Amino acid sequence: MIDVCRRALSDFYRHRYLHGVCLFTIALSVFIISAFALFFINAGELMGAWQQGIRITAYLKPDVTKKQAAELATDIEQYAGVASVSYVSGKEGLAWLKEQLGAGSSLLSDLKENPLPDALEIHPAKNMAAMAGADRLAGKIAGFAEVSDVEYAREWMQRFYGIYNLFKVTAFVMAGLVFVAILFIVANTIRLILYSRREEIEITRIIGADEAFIKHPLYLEALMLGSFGGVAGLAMLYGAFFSLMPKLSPEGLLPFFQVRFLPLELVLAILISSMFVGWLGCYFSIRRFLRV
Amino acid sequence: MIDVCRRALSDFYRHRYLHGVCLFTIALSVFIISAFALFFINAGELMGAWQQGIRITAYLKPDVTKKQAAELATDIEQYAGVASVSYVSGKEGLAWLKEQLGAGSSLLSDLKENPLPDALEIHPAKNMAAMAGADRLAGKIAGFAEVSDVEYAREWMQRFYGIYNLFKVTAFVMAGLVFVAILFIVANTIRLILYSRREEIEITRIIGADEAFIKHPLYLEALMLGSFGGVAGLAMLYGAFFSLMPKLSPEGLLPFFQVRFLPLELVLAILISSMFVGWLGCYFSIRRFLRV
Amino acid sequence: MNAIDALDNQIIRFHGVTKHFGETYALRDLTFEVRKNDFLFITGPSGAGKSTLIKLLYMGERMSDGYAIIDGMNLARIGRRQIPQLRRKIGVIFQDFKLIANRTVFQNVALVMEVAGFKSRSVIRQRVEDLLELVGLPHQADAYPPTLSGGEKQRAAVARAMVGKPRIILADEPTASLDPDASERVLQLLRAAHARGATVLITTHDTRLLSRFDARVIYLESGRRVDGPAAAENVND
Amino acid sequence: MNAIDALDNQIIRFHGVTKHFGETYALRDLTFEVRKNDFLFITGPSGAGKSTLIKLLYMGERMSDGYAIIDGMNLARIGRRQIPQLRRKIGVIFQDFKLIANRTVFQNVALVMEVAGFKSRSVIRQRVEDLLELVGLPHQADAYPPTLSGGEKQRAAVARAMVGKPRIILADEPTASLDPDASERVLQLLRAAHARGATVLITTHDTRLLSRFDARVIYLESGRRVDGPAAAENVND
Ligand SMILES: Nc1ncnc2c1ncn2[C@@H]1O[C@H](COP(=O)(O)OP(=O)(O)OP(=O)(O)O)[C@@H](O)[C@H]1O
Ligand SMILES: Nc1ncnc2c1ncn2[C@@H]1O[C@H](COP(=O)(O)OP(=O)(O)OP(=O)(O)O)[C@@H](O)[C@H]1O
Ligand SMILES: [Mg+2]
Ligand SMILES: [Mg+2]
Repeated sequence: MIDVCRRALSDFYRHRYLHGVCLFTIALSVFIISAFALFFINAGELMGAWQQGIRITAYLKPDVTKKQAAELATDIEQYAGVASVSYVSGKEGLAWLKEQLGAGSSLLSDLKENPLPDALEIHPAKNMAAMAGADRLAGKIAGFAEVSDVEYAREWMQRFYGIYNLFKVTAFVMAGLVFVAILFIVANTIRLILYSRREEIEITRIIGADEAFIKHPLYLEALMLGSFGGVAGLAMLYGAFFSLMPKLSPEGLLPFFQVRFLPLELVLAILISSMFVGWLGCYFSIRRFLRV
Repeated sequence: MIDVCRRALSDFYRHRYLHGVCLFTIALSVFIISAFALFFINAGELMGAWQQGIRITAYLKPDVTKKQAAELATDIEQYAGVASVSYVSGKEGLAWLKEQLGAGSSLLSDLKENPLPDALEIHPAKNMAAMAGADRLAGKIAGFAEVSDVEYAREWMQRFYGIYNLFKVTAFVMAGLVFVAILFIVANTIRLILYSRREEIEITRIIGADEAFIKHPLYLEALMLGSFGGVAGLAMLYGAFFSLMPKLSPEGLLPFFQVRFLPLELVLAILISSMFVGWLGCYFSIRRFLRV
Repeated sequence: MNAIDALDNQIIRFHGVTKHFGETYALRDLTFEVRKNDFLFITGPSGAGKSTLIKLLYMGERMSDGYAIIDGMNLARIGRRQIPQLRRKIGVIFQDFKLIANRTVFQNVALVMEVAGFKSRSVIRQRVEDLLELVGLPHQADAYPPTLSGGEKQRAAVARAMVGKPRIILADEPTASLDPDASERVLQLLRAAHARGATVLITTHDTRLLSRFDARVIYLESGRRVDGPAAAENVND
Repeated sequence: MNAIDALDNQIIRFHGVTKHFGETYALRDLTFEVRKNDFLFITGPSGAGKSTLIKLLYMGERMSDGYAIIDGMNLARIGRRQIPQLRRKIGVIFQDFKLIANRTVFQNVALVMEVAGFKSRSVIRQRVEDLLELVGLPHQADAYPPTLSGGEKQRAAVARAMVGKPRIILADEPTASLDPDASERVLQLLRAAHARGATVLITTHDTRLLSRFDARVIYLESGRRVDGPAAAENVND
């Protein structure tokens, strides 16, 4: 094993030009993939943050007490897709309505008494998948005896979820396709490297080396290329992120949202995938060069 | 020239393995870039389509006649960032408000007279860039003598434009970075190919070939690789698009939006860039192999 | 010597071996035996099939027809996994040297020992340095093959073929690029290996070599074995 | 012959040429002239610097010191753009053949003519086929160099060096891989070129070649030119 490592390392040095070029390609590939991930993760979070503004209002029947309302709120909070439930009295509701209507609010000033009932305000969870069934949720809530009516920005939400779903699905599909494309690119590069080294491999076989003797250092080198390339690619992304980020979000552009770098688990996953892709590239190409 | 073509073609055949691998890599690279473009273009269009729901309402003073209102509408329509302006009478406005409030509309049924003034509804243009200054637009409209008050979903729009801007800027930055990464990947691949061919190049020089004799077919091959690779990459995207698209938008997911393939000009631009990148890759690598 | 003794003594046995590449027949119906510790020359004009014969022996190519046995292994039926074992018994001096371009001479020679499973760096170093000394390349140990002169490459190839102390040495034109002095040195090395018990098979078109040794000679012409005298005529004209 | 005549007649002139690679001196203070239409041998033991001398002549390497003039071009001052012109005047048979592996023998030989600017496919075909016939490789025209035997590669290299009818032929061990028959053929070709007016410079360690020709011989040892007799001793032992 030590022997294999030693040989892999000296091969690495011996073919520093080839390996340098390959490492660069892998780094760029990892950069592309992780830039994608960074973009989609932040876009997803952004949409999550944005939907905070969306809520379902359940108007309560006039005879429902505060205590009953609180119990109901606790029940609803258990539902999938519900982040929090808050109680809004009729007075608060009217104030909110006036604020929302802005200039049009003058038309409410004529009211002699507050016609708005007490209500529960249901905030959907950030987890949007569960919210795709906002209709279903609203239906369920309407089923409670205490609830007189349920109201939410149906059209807006539908559009929002439409976009969100399309975004999510295409993001997954894109990420998948790009990942496969990158995998082939890395495999191709390793293929070209082994092609350049085919004479050396052939001579080594001819002087009596068995497959293991030849393959093990090559696999190790591919793993090294994958991991170094992965680290370099992520470092490039990190550098680009922290040098461009301040310029991207000038004050006020998006005050309520903080763009974040990739989470640690994903960084690790990318590194491991990168090593795996290196290994896989080697695996696919090596057969060609080990045939008699 | 015919001679150069002939030599380039026979080289192409001679090195079919190397060129096949390279062509594959370029195709994948073009695929990635154009998938990106496809995604961002459609995402941009989608956001444009979505914002149709957003409007600025300019309430008119009670003494403004319908004719004056129509003139004002024509004026406002000239503004940058305005798609269309429509006249909404107070009655229509109330009906709309009732509809919007849904269950809560009961509180409007107590009204003895319609307190809503006539209004102009201003729909922002699809061209969002101009709309980033919605505030400014609203301010301008408020400046008209005929307008009593301007109202729009300020918070929502701000969030929307915040997202849109972030999306746009990051999309540009991402596209730029990915383009550069792809450029380097293609250059690296061509570098590896020339590396594999360095002995052949060296021998050709030694038997008396001048730089032009060696370089011209190589450049031509790089251009061919770039263009064939570009066509193959776009074909891959086209195939993926039309095989996946029906599955991506099941009925109702996004009824108001039609995802489209890349426009023809962009397809051509991608092809030309791909050829250019091939040429550039050759240009960067060839010097190393033409040194004495 | 009875038949069984003869078989016991045979380290290489070719029977009706044919090798063709598409339409080109490099060897036709070749039959010969080599006894253990033999010292044998194979000669014939350019393109006669000498190198092809050597390629078949180390399984660089598979024969098209016939059968061959080397040191108890049947080449027609040998599995992929056994080829390395066979090759480690054989030291080959290739006509085109087959040195790895981006390894130094030392590393090229040492590689045979690494392949053979030697682990100790110092043992390898000692043996490789000894051999480079013997072939007259002590100062080129750290040179890369492309920077060597033709003769130096050939001597490096000789060192590599001998470093593993193989039981069989196949030398394909081992002195073609060498001046008389260096040739003499290489032949002494081959003779020393022979004295140690190795079987040595040398291809050559150097008629002086043939006349200086009282060794068995196999004559090839267009892939066929021909009789000594007829071929001798050919060689000595 | 007066001095000006002598200069006029000189096609190659080396004066105090030194070539070293790092610490290794391949040639030291070498001075010699070659007259037009000379037939010259360069000999010496392995590593003496023969191939390096040839490399300097076709500018495969630049000299470290001294000056050299070939056919009116000063090698010390020649620009990058002029090197191809120089090379097209010279046909080189390389010791390691330098055939392009993925071009057929025909294409390898034809390449020289393409490089020299011949456009007509039929002219090229005719001349290349003639030369392959002359070196005895008519059937290998469509073979790739890695499938050729050692001697066949060498003959392909000979054909390539001669196909452009160069004014100067540099032959680095042109018969090392050849049997006596084929050697004779190659030498006849070189003599024919000489008869046509070409200047021929052959490196060799084949003492038989030297004794068969009544040609000028330059002896090298460790990169230095040595006197004939001293070297002769060396060669003939
Ligand atoms: N891989 C191959 N494909 C096609 N033909 C081949 C191949 N290898 C060898 N040959 C042909 O087989 C014949 C014998 O080749 P071989 O190398 O055995 O000759 P040789 O006796 O070693 O000649 P030399 O003395 O010139 O080295 C030659 O004509 C050669 O062209
Ligand atoms: N590029 C190089 N780098 C380092 N050393 C070199 C290089 N080229 C040649 N040498 C050294 O210069 C010396 C002369 O080499 P050269 O090839 O000229 O010898 P030669 O006379 O042709 O020998 P041979 O008869 O063996 O071919 C050798 O010791 C060789 O190792
Ligand atoms: Mg041979
Ligand atoms: Mg030499």
